[in-house]
Amino acid sequence: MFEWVVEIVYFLLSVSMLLAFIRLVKGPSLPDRVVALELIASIVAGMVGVHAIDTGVSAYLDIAIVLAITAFLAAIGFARFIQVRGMNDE
Amino acid sequence: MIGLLLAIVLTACIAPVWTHSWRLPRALLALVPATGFLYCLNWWPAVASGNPVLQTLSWMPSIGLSLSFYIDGLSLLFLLLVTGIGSFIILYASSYLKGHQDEGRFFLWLFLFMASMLGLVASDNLLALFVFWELTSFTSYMLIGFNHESEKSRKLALQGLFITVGGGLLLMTGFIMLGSLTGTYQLSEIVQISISEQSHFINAMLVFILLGAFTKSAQFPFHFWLPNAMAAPTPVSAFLHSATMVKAGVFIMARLHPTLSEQSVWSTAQLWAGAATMLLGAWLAYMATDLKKVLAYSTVMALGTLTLLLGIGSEYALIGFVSYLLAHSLYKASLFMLAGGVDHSTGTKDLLQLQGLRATMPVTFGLIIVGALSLAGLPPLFGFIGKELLLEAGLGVDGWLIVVIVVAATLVVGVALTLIVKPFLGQPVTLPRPPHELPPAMLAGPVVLLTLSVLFGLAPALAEQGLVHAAVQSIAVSEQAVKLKLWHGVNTALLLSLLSLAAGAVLAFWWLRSRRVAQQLAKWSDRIGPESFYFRLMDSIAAFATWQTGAIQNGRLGIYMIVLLLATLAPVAWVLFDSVGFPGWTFELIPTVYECAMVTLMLLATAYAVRTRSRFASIISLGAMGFSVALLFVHFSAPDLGITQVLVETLTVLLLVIVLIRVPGFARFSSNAERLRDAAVALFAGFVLSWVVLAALPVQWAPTISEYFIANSYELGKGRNIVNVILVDFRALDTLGEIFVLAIAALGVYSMMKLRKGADHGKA
Amino acid sequence: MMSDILISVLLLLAAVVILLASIGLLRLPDLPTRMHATTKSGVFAIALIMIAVALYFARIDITARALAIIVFTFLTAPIAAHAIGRAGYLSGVELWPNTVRDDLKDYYQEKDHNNKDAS
Amino acid sequence: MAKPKNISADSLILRTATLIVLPVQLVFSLFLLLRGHDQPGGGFIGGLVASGAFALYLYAYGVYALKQLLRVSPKDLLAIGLLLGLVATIPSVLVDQAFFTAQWWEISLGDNLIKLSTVLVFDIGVYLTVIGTLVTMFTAVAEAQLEES
Amino acid sequence: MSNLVFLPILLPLLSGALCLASWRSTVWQKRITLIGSIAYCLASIELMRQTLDQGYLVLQMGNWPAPFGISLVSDVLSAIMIVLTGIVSVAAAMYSMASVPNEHIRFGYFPLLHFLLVGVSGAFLTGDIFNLFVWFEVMLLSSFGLLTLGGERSQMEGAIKYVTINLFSSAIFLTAVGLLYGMAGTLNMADLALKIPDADEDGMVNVLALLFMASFGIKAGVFPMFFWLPASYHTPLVAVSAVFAGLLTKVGVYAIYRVFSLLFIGDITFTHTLLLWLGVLTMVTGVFGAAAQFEFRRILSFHIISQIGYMILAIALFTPLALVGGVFYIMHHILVKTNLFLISGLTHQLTGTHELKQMGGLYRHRPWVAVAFVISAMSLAGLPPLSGFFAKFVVIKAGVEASAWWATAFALVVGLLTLYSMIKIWNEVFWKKAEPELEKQVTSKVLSPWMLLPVIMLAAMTVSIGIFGESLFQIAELAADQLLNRSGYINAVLGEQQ
Amino acid sequence: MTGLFWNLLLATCWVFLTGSFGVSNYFFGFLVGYLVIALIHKLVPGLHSYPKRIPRFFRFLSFFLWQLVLSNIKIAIDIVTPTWHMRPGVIKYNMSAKTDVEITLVANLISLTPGTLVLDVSEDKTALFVHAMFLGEEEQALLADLHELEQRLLKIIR
Amino acid sequence: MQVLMAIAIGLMFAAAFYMMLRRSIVKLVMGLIILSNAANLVIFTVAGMTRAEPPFLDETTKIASSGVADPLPQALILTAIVIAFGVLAFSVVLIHRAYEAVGTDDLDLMKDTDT
Ligand code: NA
Ligand code: NA
Repeated sequence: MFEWVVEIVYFLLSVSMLLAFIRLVKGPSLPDRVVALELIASIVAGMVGVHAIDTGVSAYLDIAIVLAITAFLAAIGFARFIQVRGMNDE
Repeated sequence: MIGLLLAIVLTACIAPVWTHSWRLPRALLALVPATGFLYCLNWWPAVASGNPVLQTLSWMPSIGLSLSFYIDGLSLLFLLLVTGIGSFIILYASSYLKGHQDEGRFFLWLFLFMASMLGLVASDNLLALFVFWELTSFTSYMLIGFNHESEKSRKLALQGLFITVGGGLLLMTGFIMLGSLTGTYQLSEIVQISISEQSHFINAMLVFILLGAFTKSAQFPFHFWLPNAMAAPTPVSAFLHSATMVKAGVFIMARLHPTLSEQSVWSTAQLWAGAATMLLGAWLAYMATDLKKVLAYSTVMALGTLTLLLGIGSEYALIGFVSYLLAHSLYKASLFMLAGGVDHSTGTKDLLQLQGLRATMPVTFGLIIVGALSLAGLPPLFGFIGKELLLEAGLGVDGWLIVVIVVAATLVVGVALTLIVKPFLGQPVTLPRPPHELPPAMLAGPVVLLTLSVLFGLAPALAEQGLVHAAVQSIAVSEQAVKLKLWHGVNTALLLSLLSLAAGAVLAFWWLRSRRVAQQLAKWSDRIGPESFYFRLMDSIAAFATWQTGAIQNGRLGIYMIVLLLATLAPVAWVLFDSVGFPGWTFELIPTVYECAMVTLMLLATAYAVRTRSRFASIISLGAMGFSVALLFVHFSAPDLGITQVLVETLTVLLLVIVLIRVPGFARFSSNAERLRDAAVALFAGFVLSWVVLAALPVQWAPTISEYFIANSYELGKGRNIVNVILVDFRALDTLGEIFVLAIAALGVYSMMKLRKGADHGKA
Repeated sequence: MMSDILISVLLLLAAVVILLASIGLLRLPDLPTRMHATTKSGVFAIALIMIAVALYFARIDITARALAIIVFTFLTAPIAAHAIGRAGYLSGVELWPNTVRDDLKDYYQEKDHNNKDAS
Repeated sequence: MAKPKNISADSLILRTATLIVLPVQLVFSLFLLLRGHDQPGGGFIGGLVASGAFALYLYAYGVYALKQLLRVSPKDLLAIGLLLGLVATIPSVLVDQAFFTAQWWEISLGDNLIKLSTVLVFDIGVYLTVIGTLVTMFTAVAEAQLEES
Repeated sequence: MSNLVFLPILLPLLSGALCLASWRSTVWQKRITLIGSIAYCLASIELMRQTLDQGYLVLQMGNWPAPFGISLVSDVLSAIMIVLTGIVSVAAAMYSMASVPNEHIRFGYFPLLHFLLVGVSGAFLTGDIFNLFVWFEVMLLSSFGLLTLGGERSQMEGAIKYVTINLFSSAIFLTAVGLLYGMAGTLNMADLALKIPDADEDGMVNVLALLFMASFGIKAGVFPMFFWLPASYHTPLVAVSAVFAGLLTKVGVYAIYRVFSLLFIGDITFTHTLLLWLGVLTMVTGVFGAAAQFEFRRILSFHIISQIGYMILAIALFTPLALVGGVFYIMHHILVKTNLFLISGLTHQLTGTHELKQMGGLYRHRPWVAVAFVISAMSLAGLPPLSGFFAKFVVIKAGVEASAWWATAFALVVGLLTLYSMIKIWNEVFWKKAEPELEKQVTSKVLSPWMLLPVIMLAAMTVSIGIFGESLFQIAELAADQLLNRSGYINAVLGEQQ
Repeated sequence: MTGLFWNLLLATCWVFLTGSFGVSNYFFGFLVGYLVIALIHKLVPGLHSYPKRIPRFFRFLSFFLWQLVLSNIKIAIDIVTPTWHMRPGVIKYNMSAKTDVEITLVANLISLTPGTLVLDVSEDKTALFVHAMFLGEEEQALLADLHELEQRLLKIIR
Repeated sequence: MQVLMAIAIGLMFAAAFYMMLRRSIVKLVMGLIILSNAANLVIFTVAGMTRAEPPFLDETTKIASSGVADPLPQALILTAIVIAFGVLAFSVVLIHRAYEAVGTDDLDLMKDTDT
């Protein structure tokens, strides 16, 4: 039963990721892209959790922990940049 | 022998101190070669009785190089000439260069040159001979370029060096081939062997050796460097032209005569080159108006003659060779010293200017007469004997040769008579400096050498028993019967000799009147002669170098990368195409939808990172790519990789952001065509690498060693995370290197950011 | 079995939440509204998945870890959201035209004005 | 809308939250370091997490505050890390084994057995080096840019 | 087990780390550097002694048996390279004492220098292909750091090319290692030698060979992949240039020697013929490149390329004599090239420029510098009896004996053109008359003994290699023997049971 | 007191993370926590005694989670329906939180609740600027909600 | 899967090389990032890909399951990732400084040292 659920969840998460990526591409502003990246990071963390269930290997959870406490740093970095330079790159 | 060499080298080394710090009389330095002369005379009895002296000192046995010496008649003749004439040259120079600021260096290089020449003629080992050969090229370069602050002087010195070293490289190749042919590098063994078989290998070898010898001995078409070597101070020219340097080429041909004379390539080439050089040298000598140039071209003529004689190779020829060599050394050294003296004294060496010196320089005049007559080959001088033998030998060959010889002889007679007549006779004229007689130190050499010239002419047996016979024996394959005589009776040779004298006198009479034509001809030949070829070659080297560097090292990184990519991957593609083929698709692991999605996302993110015009969009997109790679790692059982990838990704973004804040964004510099080209190259490279990976997938030559890690990770490494145990224990050295990589990167970043705008500190 | 169903439901729910978040991210008209969709839903979904993980393994250490993940996410996600939102706003991101009110704009303008007066 | 001027780039929320998150990150990084031998983690990963923590602090408080926080120069940290890494290679030589041969010492503490080893020392060296590296880089870049502006 | 093998890596690691730890004190860094480099030199000599004694010294790091752990192997070739590294490091250390500005020292000059030596030594000693990659990176990054230290415009421009191209090379290397592991399942080079089949069994062997050739070729500066070298070598501090010139490209050459004598010898007609032509093209393009230059260090840089060509030619011929020549060439080249760069520093110190056109008068005013230059330059041009002659002689002899006529012919021409460039320097820097202003400068400057001493030391070595070269020759012969006899290496690393 | 609290918290954290609940591990976690606090001790502002607050904490948690679910659903509905029901806007919220930690926690909680996002804090630290998705007519209700959330939180941490 | 990866790797390499051929220095850095990822993936792919069997030993039995993933390539990639990070950090700062020193981000204008 899990197999199916997990497959579906994988599928849905994959679709979500692609959608988020579309926003990343479309922008239009830099913060929009950063937000998309943050969502992708969240999805990755979720996927890792699903992996743990899928494989029964708890070690994967550590990746989720790492994501939880570091992935937001990228946003902080960009935020800094946006404040210094404005959100339009060029 | 080694002692002699060391003594001279030592003298060379102390010469600068001797002259500059101790300020001792320079003339005393001449005692060293004089002592060397006496030392060499020691060997005379043994050598004359047909027992060559052999000395051996190990040097580099692995490559067959030993510092061994083989002193037979030929060597001894040269040793005596070098030390003997060398002594007078030093004596002469001590006066000639008195007070010159670079006097010490001059003696340094002159003595080193002398030592090299001595080593060259005495070497038994071909390789050692070559070592000395190259040393003569180099030391003579330093001497020719003595007036190095003049650009012309530097240029001409380079010319001599370039040609002789170039020839030297060929000679080396020839020696290597000779060594592998005969199985030894010892001349004493090689001269016992006569190579008679024919092959391309041997022909190539002969050509190499001959080219080496021809360049050194200024044979046509390499003759032009020699007159240019006049840039050197007179003592050097005198030494270079008489007993050393240029004779080295002749020497090596004579040395190898017993071994190679049966090769028709060898003798024919010598015949032709010798004849051409002789004629050309004589002609140019007659055409020249610069006193030293005249002498230089006459040297070219003499070298051609010597080569020609070896090419003829008959009994007369060989004995003629040795006699001519000896005669030439004696008169040419003298003439040079005298001509240099005239130059020194009057401030000019232009024959057109010089006139009426008879009264002011009587001794010089007298000596010049003797020298010039020996050059012209008039009895009873030794030069006459050499010339007789030449004619005799020439008669032994085809008809055309004797014509050439007579024409050349005629021209030389014309030259010789001009040397006597033009500068010394007639009314005295105003010259750059008021002429005065030469000091004794400058006259001593000519006096002694020309005396010998007369002496050997009057009593040829003295020369024969002393030197010539033994020398001829070492050249000849068989015992030689010809004896040296001043008077052979009236024969064809004598008649031809008389003919040349008469015709030569006419030429000398015409000398002044022919000058305008001569200058015209000189200009014309400058344009098409081999020297202009040399200069064009040098120019084209420079031009080609500039073109090539501009084409290859063009400074454009994009082009570099294209070349690198194609150079790396095109051969790979060829091998794949040629011997691997396209692999079948292996689907042992069917990708799931999820995996496909991750790969797709990875590719999309990459593509967008490439396509976007915003560098921060690019960074973010690469972040997404990093996350999908991390997910792939996680999905395919590599959690540690996943964590690391995620962390590195995040920190990379942080770093990129903070650094790139101050760098402008992406700019589009390339045209569409360039982008298309780049895309094609990149796709080709990607395609090849894909192919490589695909082809590698099914290949498994051996099972992996990883079983060991899995089995022993806990047992021996005390850890359950096998990857970590590998990192910190099994392959800890990798990790050690890696943390140093990080530390280095940190240092690099630190210094780049912090050490800046410091003014130029001088990069020494 | 009960827990299996619960886990499945949680997972599916989480997936749907994230899917909605991504749709929202794509559809919503301006930066702040997009952030509403993503930040909280991401956190929420991760919480759901981690609860599922805790249930699945049913071991105290793993439950602790799952809890830690939830806590950490709750801790960090709003910081990021705040940072981006503030930076975006400060750098002048376009708001949706239908935005009804903007107190912050007034505040900034007033501050600008005051500062000019002061100097 | 024009970019407002005179608005501080610092955010109170970020600063305060950093104080809360930073210790958690550091503890977690140590945790990753120490149990990396058995579970995902290790010196690198731990060091990267700690570096992330310091980077956060840098972004929130600026480079001088970070230097004050660390007290030691990041280059010293780097040097200590490298030297620890090197030190780990040496003990084996003293007992006449090949360089880098792991040495284990077991210390019993009550009923608990604490395993100390050169491997651990090495991993700590890695950890410190990674931190030293990243902090050196970040502070260098940030300082240089501060000086510029 | 021989722990000695690790010392050439450990010592500079330690010196570097200690220098880093004492980054506040330039004096201590200098002390550590001098002591460290001398210790390295001594260790290298001991390593050579023991290697000659035992043939191979092997250390299984961490006591893990080969092929599972990382093996460090010192055969004669490695030991030669290590000794040369030791000599260069002492020379560079001494030269640095007086020539490197304090600012550079404060910003990591000495640690970077030591770490460069670490990378170089590691590459020479490792018996593991991935570990080789790691040492390459250590070396590369340190060279990046040294190259950019000082932050001048030219350095940055040069570094961008240097870095990009070398990173491309690293990526190819890493890819090749990955492929190799995927197919052979091992990383230990001795083990790989056993497991890689002949190329006619599997074309992938040649694919790998090509990838390694390209990667190492780039690092060695082989045609047409040398762009990075002339673009950058003339930009850093002279001491740095000298170390780069002496050691960096030679690591690439060494790797080619190692890999194309141990791993890829199954299809010599393909791989080594390719190498042959690469070698020829390298020497020709290099020497012409030099002919076009008028900047001291640029000329020297192009000559590095040209001489790499000779070394590649030697491995390509793959006869015992050729390998002897190649090894001898490497020995000679490292000493001479390092010295020429150091001399360029002296002349720069005296004249304030590296541009030949603006120099002059040094033969008259600085005869000893002139002598050192003449010795090194003529050695480079192959004038007997200096070291370069013997190196060139043996390679040419090997070419003749292998009937590689064209290659030999090119080698000869290149020798002559080398002379052309060296004379160009000689004419412009030494023989030409200095402008009055320059003359004043030249006569008034004082050269530090720290800078003169290594130059004289290296020049003396060049001369003595020529005069007392026989023993070196025998060592080169041993090295060549071992290279041709790979079972010795394999047995030494894996043990006799293999 | 504050130091002890943090120390214990970190130690607990450690124990949770390692997943091994022995005394020695707790002790070690204490040690690790001590080290970390030693590193940052100058920077952590005072915190009051904490044991009382556990029950409040759980009550608050359930409240918060409920809010979370509700507003998630609200946003979800808006996202999937084709037309927008939302009336977004930035509103100034005068808070009662005083210290930096209080402000931060309040702000974070508000940000975590779907539909509200803190954009900035006024410089005098009295007000938050909150971006709300459903502002429109419900302005007062929203402010009330925010207030309740804040009060519940402050009761725990004060 | 490995086939898919092989194709993807080729495309990644192509993207990396394309970026490295651009004249803008910033793109160069992006190219390097992609390049190192592609190289890592080569190792990962060629050495064999295994689903759901991470290379850990069981907590109690200390034995790995039979189909466990090959740990060695993972260790290699880990090393490569970290090295690539160091290199990248250096390169980023380098281009920053090059831009400052030369005053352009056009690589084709940075050829003083060659010609
Ligand atoms: Na495979
Ligand atoms: Na809606």
